[in-house]
Amino acid sequence: MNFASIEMILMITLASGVLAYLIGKLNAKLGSIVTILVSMYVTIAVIYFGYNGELVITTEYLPLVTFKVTNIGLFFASTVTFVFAMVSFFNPFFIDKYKFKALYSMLYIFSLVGILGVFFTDNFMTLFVFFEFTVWSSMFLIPMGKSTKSTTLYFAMSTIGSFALLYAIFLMRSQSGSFDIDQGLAMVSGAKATWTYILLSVAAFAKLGAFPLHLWLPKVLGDAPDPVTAVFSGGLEKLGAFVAVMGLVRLAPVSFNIGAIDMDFARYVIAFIGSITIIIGTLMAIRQDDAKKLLAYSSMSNGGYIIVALTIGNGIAISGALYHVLAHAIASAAAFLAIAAVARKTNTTKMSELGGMIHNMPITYMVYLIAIISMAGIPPMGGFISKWMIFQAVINKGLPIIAIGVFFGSIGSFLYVFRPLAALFLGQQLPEYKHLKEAPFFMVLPMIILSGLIIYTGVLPNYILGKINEIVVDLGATAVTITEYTITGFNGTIHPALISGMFGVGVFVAFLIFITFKKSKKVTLMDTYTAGEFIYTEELLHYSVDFYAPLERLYEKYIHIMEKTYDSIRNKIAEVGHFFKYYFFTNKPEVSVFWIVIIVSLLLWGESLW
Amino acid sequence: MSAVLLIAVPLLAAFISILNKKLAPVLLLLVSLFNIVSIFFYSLGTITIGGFEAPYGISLVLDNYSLIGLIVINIAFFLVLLISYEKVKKVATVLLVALAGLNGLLLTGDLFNLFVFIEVSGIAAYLISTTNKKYVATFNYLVIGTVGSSFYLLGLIILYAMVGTLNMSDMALRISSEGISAANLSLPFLFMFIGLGVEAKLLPFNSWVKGILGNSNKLVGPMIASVYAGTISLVFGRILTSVFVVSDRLGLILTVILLVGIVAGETMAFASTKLREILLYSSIAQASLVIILFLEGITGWAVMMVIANVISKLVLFAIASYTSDELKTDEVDNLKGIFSKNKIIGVAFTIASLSVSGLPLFMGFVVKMNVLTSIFDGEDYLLAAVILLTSIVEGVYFVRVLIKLWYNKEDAKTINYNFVIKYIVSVLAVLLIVFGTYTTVLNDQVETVNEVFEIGGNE
Amino acid sequence: MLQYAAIVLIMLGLYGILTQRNVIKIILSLNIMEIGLNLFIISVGYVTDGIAPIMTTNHNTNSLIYVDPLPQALVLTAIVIGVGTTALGLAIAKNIYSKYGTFELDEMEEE
Amino acid sequence: MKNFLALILTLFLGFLIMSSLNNNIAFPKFGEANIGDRVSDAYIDRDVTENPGDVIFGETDGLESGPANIVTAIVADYRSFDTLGEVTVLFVSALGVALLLGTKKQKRLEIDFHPNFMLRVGSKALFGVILMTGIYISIHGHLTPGGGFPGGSMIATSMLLLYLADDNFRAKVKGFKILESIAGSLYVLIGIIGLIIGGSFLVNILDTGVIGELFSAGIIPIVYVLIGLKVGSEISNVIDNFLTEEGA
Repeated sequence: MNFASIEMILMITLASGVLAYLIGKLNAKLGSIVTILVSMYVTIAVIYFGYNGELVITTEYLPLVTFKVTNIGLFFASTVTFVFAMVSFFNPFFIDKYKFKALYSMLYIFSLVGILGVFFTDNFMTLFVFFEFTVWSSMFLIPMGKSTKSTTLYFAMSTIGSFALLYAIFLMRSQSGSFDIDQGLAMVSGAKATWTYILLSVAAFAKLGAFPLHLWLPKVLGDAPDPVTAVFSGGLEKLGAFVAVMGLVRLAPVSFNIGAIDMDFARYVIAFIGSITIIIGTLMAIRQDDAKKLLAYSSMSNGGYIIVALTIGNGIAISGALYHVLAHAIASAAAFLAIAAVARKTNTTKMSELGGMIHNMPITYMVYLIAIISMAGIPPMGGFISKWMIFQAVINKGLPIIAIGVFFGSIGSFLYVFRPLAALFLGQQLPEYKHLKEAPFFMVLPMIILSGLIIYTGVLPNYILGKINEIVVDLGATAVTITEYTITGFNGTIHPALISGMFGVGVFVAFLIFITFKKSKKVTLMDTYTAGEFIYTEELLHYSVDFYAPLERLYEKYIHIMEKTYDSIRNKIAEVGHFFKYYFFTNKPEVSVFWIVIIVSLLLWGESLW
Repeated sequence: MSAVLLIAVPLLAAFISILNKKLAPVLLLLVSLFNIVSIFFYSLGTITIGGFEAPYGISLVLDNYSLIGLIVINIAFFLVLLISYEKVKKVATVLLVALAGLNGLLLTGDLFNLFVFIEVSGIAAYLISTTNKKYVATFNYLVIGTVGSSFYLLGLIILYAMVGTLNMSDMALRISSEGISAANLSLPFLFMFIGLGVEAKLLPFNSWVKGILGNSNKLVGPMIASVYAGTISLVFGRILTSVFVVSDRLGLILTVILLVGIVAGETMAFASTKLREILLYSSIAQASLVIILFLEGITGWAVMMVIANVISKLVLFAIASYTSDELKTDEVDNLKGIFSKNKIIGVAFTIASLSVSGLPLFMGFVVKMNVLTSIFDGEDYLLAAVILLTSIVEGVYFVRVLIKLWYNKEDAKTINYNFVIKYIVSVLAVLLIVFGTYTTVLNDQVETVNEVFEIGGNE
Repeated sequence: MLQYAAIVLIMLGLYGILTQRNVIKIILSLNIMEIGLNLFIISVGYVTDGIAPIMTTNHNTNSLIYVDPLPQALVLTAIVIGVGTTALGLAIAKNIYSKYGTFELDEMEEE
Repeated sequence: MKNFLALILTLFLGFLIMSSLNNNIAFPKFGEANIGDRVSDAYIDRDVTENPGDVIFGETDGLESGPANIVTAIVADYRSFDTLGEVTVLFVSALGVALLLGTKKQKRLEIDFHPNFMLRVGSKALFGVILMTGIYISIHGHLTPGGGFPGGSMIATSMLLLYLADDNFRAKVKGFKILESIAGSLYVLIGIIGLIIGGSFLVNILDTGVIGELFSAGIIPIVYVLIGLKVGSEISNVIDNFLTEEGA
């Protein structure tokens, strides 16, 4: 038995999903510990054996189910399984909060199975099966959290995505004659190629949560159980990126070329939507009060970066996008986990209800700080490297309108990522949270590992970029020039380690100054007054509420447009239903007879006219 | 042994059973069991009745197509009996007749005989539906059903006048050899299509469905929605594949009507708030889809879809009807959280509805994928798009229902589902998973079914 | 022509079903439609100058011109089935009456 | 408005059907049916299994189907299976009427009309005649127009007469049930015996005799008598159900 064959990994994982359920029936905590073991096993198997070239395919079990190890699949799989493994450490601490405890463990593992299947196949049908499998197993994780409302929305959007994917698959099959991924992508041509391009984009958008299919992302991440949010943002969302690579990079749509920038129109439209996604994500993130929702919108806008980069499609853009996938996956996982750690103690993620947690949870604070620095694209974290590469690509391609979006998002992220930091961890401490302790060791451990990785990706990106370069070559683009310590873009070369070193020195100096010349005084929440009146109630005069009120007012009117659109679509569907009900199902026998007569008449009339 | 026993034995039992009321239900179970067991002993072929060869005598056709149908329908029938045994007692004789009628529908190779069996099973269905105690609804069913079968008969007679035979395969033969144009055939075919369409719940001939299934108890729901619907779909399939010669124009128009039916069914289910109504509208959509597949010539997978529907609708309607029998309500909002108290039932319902909406691991998915493959092979991109779009709507309302029934309420009512229904629905749910993962069985069956029609039909 | 008369009867029945709101009248309309249908079936088998398909001492061989006997056999079946449906319909009508006290569908409360 | 619309619609549909039939070259005009092309040709010639040559009333024997009445030959022999189905339809609807109208019937329906003595006695006398006619028609179904269904209806008519002429009259419903059950079961059993002996369901296992004689046509007269009894008892049952109600 080869434990490093893909079939074996999938089988074992699937079986242990059932096992986790059975054990979870006896003892919920034990069941959730199974999730840790399984996801650790999968992570080690994928990363260790995968990059040693020992991950193999042993047999072909079923006619349409075939597996294949590709560089890109391996890259995505390592990223996502790693996130799954890290998050799984949180499961035992949260399991008591769920309604169906054993089921949670099972579905958690099933989602992992689904996602692995997607990354390790060369067959579209297999890909779709696992894609859908992921959808329904992750779908039932959502309602175990705060609210069940967003589940249906998630399902609807996901299904739009997966059916777009399915349609594209069949379109490709009609030209290539098989479900083979490489053949399908290579052989599709003409109008069908354009359609496939569009449909695959829709699929990618739905999964990435890009405009206009973004609505599920904040709602689901707001509602889902806290560890699951990390999985969604750091793991499941990346399915969209995977599909996007397939569609946006490997397909050549045929519409017409925009001469000025030498770019296909369809491609430009997608890039444009990507930049809109960035802008909307940023604007929406700015006005959130719930930290999870804020991060969700930030995930959305980061998805936009990936889309923009992939549409440009040259070597540096693709590796920027892929590096961004990795950087964002670990950064957002870390951020969500940090918030989950807080929420486990306080039972809220609303910024207006929290404050001063740094005194209780300093490590969590540090993890969160590192994560958001990466998300904002500031050195020395991984997010900086990827954003730098994407900027290089956008500027070089000369896309002014899209560049506006990209830069806006970058600046905007400064505006929002530091808000939860300030609101949750800094500021005045709430009396009721005074006695909270730092999270237990097994929760802190994955967060520390994640932050270590964030820093590593920022300081020494070259090993991973080397792996990404292999993918880039696979995709037919030119590899990015990298040396041991440098990356060369279109207009310059950076030394991440050097930058990081300088940055580190700067921070150190600042810290010294802060310590030596400390002038502030620590006060309790009640130690204040307004307009000469002392405050007697313990209500929080929280400074992070309405932080950017003037800015928000600018676009306040427009923020619900998409929600309204979807609501009206839903209402329209229901209206059509009511219409049919009213005219066909009236409890009167003559109605059916009437329709029979009408239809026969019309058809016969038609026959006689023709 | 001859497959005519599948019809004769229930009839004999029906005639005997009126003598003793207490014995009737036992007899019913025994006969139903006998049917299931005996199916496996009959040899394939055409069975003549009265010793007269087709087309002069009536002949029954036992080929792979009808065999699959017989197995599925008889087993489903038996399971429905077990689920609703206390309701069965009063109408045991009627159910025996219904069983004979359903088997007759599946077996017969004669168009007029088909009409007789439509009436036999139809009248039995009216009577079964009276156990709902909604007489106006039953009356509607009766009126529309009678008009429908009259139209079928009218079409059949016109066809007889033109062709001079009633046997299905002979009819197909004569139509092609005499070279009767599709335009001339469109009138009788249209009538017959509508007649069968009434029974098969096709929009817009189906206003009876709401009254019957919307108020269904645990006998009527699974019986009409699963067993009857499956049978009629298969009958439709046989006629469409082996008798009808539909002109392109008529075929297009019928497809459009059926597509409207799918859209209407799914949107109506989307707009409904009652559990049974959601299910019944969704089954309207499914019925239309199956007929489209038969029209398009995707016979094998259409049969599989019928089977998948029989299984999943049986589970869904059994649970929905049982629940509303117990709680006297089927508003989804009033049923919140019931599955968290009745996990087995809930899991079975979940699996069945996920299968219907076509999610992987379950039978519905395999069927849907293969159906789509065939549709794309036929380059029917619009049809595929409509099917996929409506599937989204379908999935959404099923998920909505599932989430509501699993979550949301702490003080959910506990319902004592008896162990019979628990076992049956869980076995069926497991079956859906087995067929959904071990697809070789399905592929083999599809091939045998397709062979039936490729080799010139049912000789 | 007989066939046209039959079709007129069928349409009359349909008209009745479309317009009547009284349970009994609807059943009557159904019956009219069925009679029309039966007439149509019979008419399909008619042969000009054909005799009834019964051998008697007067017509003692099968080499004569008979009308088509098959539609007659079919119509027999159709009539009996019609009787069955009508009986059932009337029984349901009686139940409806004892439940609502009226035969008018419009006067019943919506279920 | 509704009525007008319905009128227009039905007129329109009727016109379309007529013109469609009229334009249909394959559909024979009234009276121009070509029986030679139809399966019924074989029923008239009795040459489905083997060709007996010219069939002559009162002489030819050993035919595949013996009745002199060709319609009977079709109803009770060539297409006997349809007839079994038909009997079943009637059976199940009679049963349905009984189910729907309640099973605890004790007394006759109250009606305003009270028949006098003459009517009661006279109708009893007439009853026998009608009953006998009904039975006669059933038995002679293979020779003359008629058969089990009209015969059975006639038997039921005689019961109806008694019901109408006497407001206290109740038939023994239980007896009808037994009769109905036995007749039906025998019909199916004959079919099954045919399956065992003759190799196919409802095959004519008896000698068909000389065409035109009373004792000819094999099982057909037996079947027709059974049908007559069954139909008679079923319709009588229906009559009883409609004319009684729950009560003391």
